[in-house]
Amino acid sequence: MSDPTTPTGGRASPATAQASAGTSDEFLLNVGPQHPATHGVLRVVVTMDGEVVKDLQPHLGYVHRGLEKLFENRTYEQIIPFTDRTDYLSAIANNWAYVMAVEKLLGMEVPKKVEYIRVLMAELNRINSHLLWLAAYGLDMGAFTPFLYAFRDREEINTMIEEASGGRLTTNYFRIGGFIHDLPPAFFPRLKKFLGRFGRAVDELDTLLVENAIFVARTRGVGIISRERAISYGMSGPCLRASDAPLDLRREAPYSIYGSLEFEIPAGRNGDTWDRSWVRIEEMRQSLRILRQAMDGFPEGEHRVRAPRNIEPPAGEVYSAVEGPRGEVGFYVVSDGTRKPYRVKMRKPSFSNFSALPEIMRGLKIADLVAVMGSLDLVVPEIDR
Amino acid sequence: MQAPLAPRGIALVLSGLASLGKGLWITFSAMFRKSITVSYPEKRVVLPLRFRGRLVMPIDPDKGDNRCTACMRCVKVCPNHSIDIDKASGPDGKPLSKPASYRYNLGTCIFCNLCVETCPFFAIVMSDEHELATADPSRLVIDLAAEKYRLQGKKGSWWQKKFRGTGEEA
Amino acid sequence: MRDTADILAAIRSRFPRVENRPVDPAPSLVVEPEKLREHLLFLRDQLSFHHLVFLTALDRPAESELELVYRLFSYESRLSVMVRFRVPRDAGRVPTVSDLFRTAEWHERETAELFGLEFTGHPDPRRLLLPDDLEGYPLRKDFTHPNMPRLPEVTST
Amino acid sequence: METFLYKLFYDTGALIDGWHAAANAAGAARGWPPLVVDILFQLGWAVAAALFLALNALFIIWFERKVAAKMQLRRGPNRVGPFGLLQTLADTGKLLIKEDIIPTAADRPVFRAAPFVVLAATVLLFVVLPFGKGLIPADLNIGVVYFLAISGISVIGILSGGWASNNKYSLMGGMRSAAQIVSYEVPGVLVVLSVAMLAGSLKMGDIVRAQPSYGYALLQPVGFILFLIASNAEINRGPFDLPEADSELVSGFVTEYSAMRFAFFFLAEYTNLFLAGAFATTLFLGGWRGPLLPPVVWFLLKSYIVVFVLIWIRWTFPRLRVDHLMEFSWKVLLPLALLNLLVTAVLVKVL
Repeated sequence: MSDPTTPTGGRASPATAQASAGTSDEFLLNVGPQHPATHGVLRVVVTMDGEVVKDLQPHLGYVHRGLEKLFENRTYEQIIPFTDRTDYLSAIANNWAYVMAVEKLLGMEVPKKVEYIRVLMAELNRINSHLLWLAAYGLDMGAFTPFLYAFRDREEINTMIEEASGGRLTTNYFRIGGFIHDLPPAFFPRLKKFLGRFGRAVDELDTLLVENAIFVARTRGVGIISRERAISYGMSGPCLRASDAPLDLRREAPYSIYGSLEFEIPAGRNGDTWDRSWVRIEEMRQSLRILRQAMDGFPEGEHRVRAPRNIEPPAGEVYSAVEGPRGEVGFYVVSDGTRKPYRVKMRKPSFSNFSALPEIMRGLKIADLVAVMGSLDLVVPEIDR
Repeated sequence: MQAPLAPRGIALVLSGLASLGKGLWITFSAMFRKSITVSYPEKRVVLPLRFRGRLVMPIDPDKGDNRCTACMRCVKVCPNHSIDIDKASGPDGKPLSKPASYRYNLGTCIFCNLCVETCPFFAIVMSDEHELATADPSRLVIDLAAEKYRLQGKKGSWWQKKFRGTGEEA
Repeated sequence: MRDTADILAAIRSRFPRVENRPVDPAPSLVVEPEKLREHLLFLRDQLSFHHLVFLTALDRPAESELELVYRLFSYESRLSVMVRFRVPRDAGRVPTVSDLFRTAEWHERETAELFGLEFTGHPDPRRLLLPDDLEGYPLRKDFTHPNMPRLPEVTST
Repeated sequence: METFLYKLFYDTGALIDGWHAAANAAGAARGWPPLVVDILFQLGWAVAAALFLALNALFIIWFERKVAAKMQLRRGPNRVGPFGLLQTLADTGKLLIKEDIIPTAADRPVFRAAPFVVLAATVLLFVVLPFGKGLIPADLNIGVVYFLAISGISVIGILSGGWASNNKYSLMGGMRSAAQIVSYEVPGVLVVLSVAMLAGSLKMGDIVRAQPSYGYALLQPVGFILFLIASNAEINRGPFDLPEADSELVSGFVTEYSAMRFAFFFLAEYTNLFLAGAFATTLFLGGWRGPLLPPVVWFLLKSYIVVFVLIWIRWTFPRLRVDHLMEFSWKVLLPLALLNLLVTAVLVKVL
C-alpha cells in the first residue's frame, strides 16, 4: 500500500500522513485553501473512494490573528472595532454581544431607544447576512443569477447601515452605553420603502433557488444531522434549528426587547441541507416582521448614556450571548478592575457548526461537499479568530 | 413553525416542473427591468454624510490653521497605533500645544472612527476620499498637519457646524 | 421538566462548593479535575444541561495555575452553569470530555495549544489553529513574540 | 424578376450551380481534369465556413454575455466598441498574446493535440448545415448520421485534455464529461431518428423540405424538448456544466490550459452552442423555410432563438449532481425518447 504522494509539497503534514493508511483505490483530494467553495481560507483534506467521501480532515489556522491575545493589551473601547472583524457579515451581532457584556460588567442600563436601534440594526444585519449566504450558495450550486438579485437587496440594506454608522460591513457602530450618532433622518423613510418591497424579493429568491427542482434534488435528504448530534456538536442558529429544534436565543434567553416582540422561530423537520436553506429564507421573513414592529414602536429619548471616558469595570466576569445570523455569538469577558480586560473568550457559531462537517459528510459524494458546506454558512475568520 | 414536507410521487414531479417554469419566468421578466449598475467612474454613488474615507485634518476657516492641540488622545485610542504625533516646540524650547508632524499610517488604519470621536477639538474628520490605492508604500504614511487639507461640500459644512456647536447631531 | 428551584437544589446537594462570581448570574461549581467527567455526565443526563457553550482556560501566573472554565446551558430549563477547577500551570493534565460533548473535541484542542495543557484520552490531540513550528503558549500572560507590536502605554489621562 | 439580387438571396443554390457549370466548362476548355474545379469550389466553401465560424463565435459570445447581463439586471460588456461589440475581439486578442503554459508533468503531445481535436470535430459539422435553399456545402445523403458521428469526436479531445494535464481535477472533469456526453447521445439519437422517420430521409436538405413551414416542433413537441435537453447536455452547458463545475473541480478539464489553447476550447464550446441551435432548427423548426425573409436569414434567426433558450436555461438553473445527471438521462430521457419513437412509428404507419 504505497503512501499516496501528499499534495502539500515535500513535508507530509501529520493529518495527511495519518489519513493515508486507506486502501489503494482511495485518493486524497485537497479542497482549499484557495478553493471557491470554502468561503474563505480553509483547507479540507478529503479521503475519497471514487466520488464518495470516506473521511474529511479540516485544516484551520490560516486566518488565526490571535485576537484574544490582542484584546488583553487594549482598552475596552479599542476592542469594539476588532469584534466586527471576526465575522464581517454579522458585525452588528458581534458588536452587540461584546458591548452588552461590558455594560453588564458596569451594571449600566441603556435607554429604551438604544435597545430599539440595536434591534433594528441587528435584524437588518441578519437579512443582509442571509442574503449573502444565499448569493454565495447559489454560486456554489451553479446558479449565478440569484447572486445578482440578492446583492441588489443587500445594497439597499448596506446603504441604510452606512448612513447610520459610516461603515457598510465592518460598521463599528455600537459603543458602550449606546451610540455616538442617532439614526439619520433619512433612515425611516428608506426602511419603510425597503419593508414594502423586500417581501416580494424574498419570495422571488426563494422560488428561483430554494424551491427549484434541481436544488431540491441536490439538497433534500442530503447531509442530515439529528437534533441530539447537533446539540452535542454545540451547533446553533439555522444549522441547529434545521434539525427540528426551534431553539433561538431571542426566545431561549431573551435579551434587550425581544421578549416583547412577536415573531416565530422557523424549524426544519429532518436536519438536511434543504431544511437549513428553508430556515434561513423563513428567518428573513420573520426579521421583516420584527423590523416593522420595532419601527412602529420606536420611542423618543436619548441615544446614549454618558459613559465615563475611561471605562474601568469592577473585577468580575460575565458571559453575554446574542443570536447572530449564524448562531450563538457570545463574549466571556473577565475583568480585573483595570482599563484592559484580563481575558476575553469569543464563542463563535461557525467554530462549532463546522466541527460537525466530518460526521455529516461521511458517505456522501464530493458534489455534496459543496452543497453541505454552503448550507453551514461558514465564515472562516470566525473559526480561526 | 415547521418546514413543509417534501411532496410525494406525481405531486413531486408536477411541483418540480412548476418550479422550473416559475424560475424561467422570473429571469425572463427580469430582462425588462432597468439595470441597477452604476457605471463607475462616469457616474458615482452619492456618499452618505457619515461616510468614513481617509482621515484628514482640515484647515479651520476661522483660524486659518488646523485645530489640533497635540493632546495625544487620538494616539492612545487608535486600536493599532496608526497615528503618531510630534509636539512642536516654541523658539525657547518649551513645547507648544501644536503638532510639528501628524503622521497618519493609511496602510494600517482600519477606518474605525474612534480617533474622530475622541478628539475634543474636532480637529480630525474622516473625509470622502476612498480611492486610496497607491503603488508606492511610502505614500501610505501621510503628514496630516503639513497637508493643509481644505474640506468642502456637505462634509465641510457638517464638520464646521459641529465645532461651532450649531449643528444638530446629524 | 424539573423547575429551576428543583434543579438548583439538586446542584447544591451534589456540589459542595457552589459560588457566585460577580455580575454573571450563572452559579460556578468548583470541582476536582479527576471527577470532572462524572459531574458533567450528571449535569447533562440528570439536569438536561445538554449544550456545552464553551470551554476555555484562564492563566493565573501568580498562583502558577491554569483555571479551566466550562459553561453549560440547558435548553429545557433555560439555566446556565459554570464548572471550574484549577490545574498546575506546567504539565497540567485534564480528562477529556470530547466523548460526552462532541464540541469539546475542538475546544480542548484549541485550549491545549493556546495554554499548554494536555487533555488525557483526547482522540485527536493535534494542533488546531497554530502553525506546527510555533513554540510557547500564546495566551499565557508571559508569552511574547518578536513581531507582536507594543502599543503605547495607556495612562489614564 | 430573376435579377441577380433576387437569386443571391432567394435561390443561392441555383446561382452557385450556375457558377459551377461555367467553371467546369472553362476548366474542360483548358484541359484541366474536372476534379480541380471541384476542389477549388470545396476550398471556397471551406473559406466561407471558416469565415462564418469566426464571425459567429465573436457574435455569439457577446450575445450570451449581453443576454445573461440583461437577465441579471446589469449591463454586460459596454466598454469596447459600440454596445461592447468588440469586447470578444479584445478578449481573443488578449488570449493570443498571453503566455501559453504547458505543465511540466503534462503528457506534451496529447496536451497540445486535445484542443485541436475538439475544434476539428466542431468545424467538420458545418459541412452538412443547410443554411439556405441549396446553400449546403455538401448535402450528404447520410447528413444526419454524419452530424451525430462527428459531434461524438469532441469527447475524445476533452478526455485527452483532462488526462494530459496530469491534474486530479482535470482528470475527474474529463471523465465526467465523457460519461455525460455518451449517456445524453443515446436519447438525442433516438429523437433524431423519429424526425428522420417523419421526413423519410436522412439528408438534411430533404428533412427541411419535407417539413411543413412551421416545422416538426408542433408535431413532435416532446421530441423537441428532449432534443433541447440532450443537446444542452452534450455541449456541457446549462444545468449540465458538470465537467467545468467551478465550485467542485475548479474548472474541470480546462484547469491547466491557458492562452490560445484555452481559447480553442472556448471557441469550440460556443460554436457547438450555435450548432446545437442550427441542428434543432433544421430538425424541428423548418430550417430556412419561412415567408418573406430570405432563407439564410430565417435559418440564422431560428437558430439564434434556440440559442437564446439555451442561454436562458443556463442562467436560471443550478447545476445537477453527477449521479442525478446520469439517472435523468437513462431513467427519464431514454424511456421518453423510445416512447416518442414508438408513437411516431405508429403515426407514420397509420397516416
